[in-house]
Amino acid sequence: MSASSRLRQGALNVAEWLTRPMPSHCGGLAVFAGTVRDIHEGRAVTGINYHAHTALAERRLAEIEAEAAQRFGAEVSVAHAVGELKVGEASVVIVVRAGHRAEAFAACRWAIDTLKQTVPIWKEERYADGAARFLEGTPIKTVKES
Amino acid sequence: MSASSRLRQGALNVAEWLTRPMPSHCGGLAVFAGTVRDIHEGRAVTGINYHAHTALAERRLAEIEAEAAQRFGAEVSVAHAVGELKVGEASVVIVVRAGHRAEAFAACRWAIDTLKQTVPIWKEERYADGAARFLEGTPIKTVKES
Amino acid sequence: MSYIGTMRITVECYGASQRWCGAELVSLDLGETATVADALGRLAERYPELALRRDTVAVAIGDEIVASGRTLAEDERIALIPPVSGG
Amino acid sequence: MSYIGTMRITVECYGASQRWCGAELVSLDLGETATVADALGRLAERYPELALRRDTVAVAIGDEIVASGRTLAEDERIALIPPVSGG
Repeated sequence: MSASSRLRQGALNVAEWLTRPMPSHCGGLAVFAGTVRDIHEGRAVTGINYHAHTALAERRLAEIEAEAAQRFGAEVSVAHAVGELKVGEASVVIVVRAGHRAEAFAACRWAIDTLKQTVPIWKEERYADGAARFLEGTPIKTVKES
Repeated sequence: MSASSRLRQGALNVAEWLTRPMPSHCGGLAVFAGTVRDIHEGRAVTGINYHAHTALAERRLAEIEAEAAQRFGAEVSVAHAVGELKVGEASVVIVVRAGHRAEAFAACRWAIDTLKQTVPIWKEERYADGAARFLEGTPIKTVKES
Repeated sequence: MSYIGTMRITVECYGASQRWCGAELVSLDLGETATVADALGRLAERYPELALRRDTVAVAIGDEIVASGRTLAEDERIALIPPVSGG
Repeated sequence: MSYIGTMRITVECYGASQRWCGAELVSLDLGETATVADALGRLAERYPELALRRDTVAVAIGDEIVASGRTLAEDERIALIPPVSGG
């Protein structure tokens, strides 16, 4: 998987997405990261194995960036982890650079909400008792529908 | 100004607020940073000098963290720069760690909106033509009123 | 290999569809004018758990979601895209 | 130093109030039962730009915003808090 890929093997390092300087016309940076929680539906979680359909997921992540840029006039970067993650590790990072905070927040929220409905990625949760299961998800939509 | 202070001399480094690991019960990290823009009301801006009433500003920033924690069930860190900042540099950073993304976004948005109304800090903008002026602001409120 | 008048395709099973079909890859022999819908129909006959969820599953070829009327070709690979849960 | 029956306080001018008052620090001689409102009134007489914005200015002592009825004491320092513009 190439370094410029939006899908990364293993946990994401949020700070890595913040090294690029802010464009001088931007005043608002909004970031969202999703991390693995230790409990889900009352069960003790030890980690999540993220599976992706690589080709379609890469395409959809790029479409989310482009659509968010157009809808909100913002610069948007989206990355998602695949493979085994432990509790506390980051599975997804959204970074938005916009003129002002309203667009920054709106684009960031739209991007994560859209990602969850449009990108072919699946969580396989691992539990403290040794069990594992794929979580129920939502039927995939296109980015334009979202 | 101590290292644990929420007011810092000079530009903030956003990544510095992201080194602490996510608590294992949290699944959502939301971050907002405000940076100096190159244009304001049509005038070319070269930088902003941030002035603060230190004692009251420190108190108010701590109150915002506590109130956000209570309202949204989130861990909230707030920092603000004082002194001279250049275009592109970060003047404010809000970091929220919460169970899920809805609370993370809500607490982050509430914290920056509240900060702008309750913390005694003033922007003195410096322009390309050598002029400088204090921006018009909003009469200070308490955190509870916000 | 396939008989005259038939073709063989490969189905890649993603996410929970690996559980429903019991494998990551499934081979299907279909008639030579078979569509995506025909392939899903054949899988639904074979795998009851997939049959229950058939309306929630999309099919991708390459980096595109394809319509159920899309005609398949010999040796093509299709991917089952069950409800997604990323983030 | 102050005359009998009067006290001297110091006013710290923050933000744009530095411009209105032409200084970061201003000394005021007030009667010995003077309040925050009396101090603001005296400043408003002296500085017309402050007078125009008097209703938008708060006063802090230490790390607290104080009410306009708060009585002042000899040598106390008060801070003018004009409309804020942080972030």
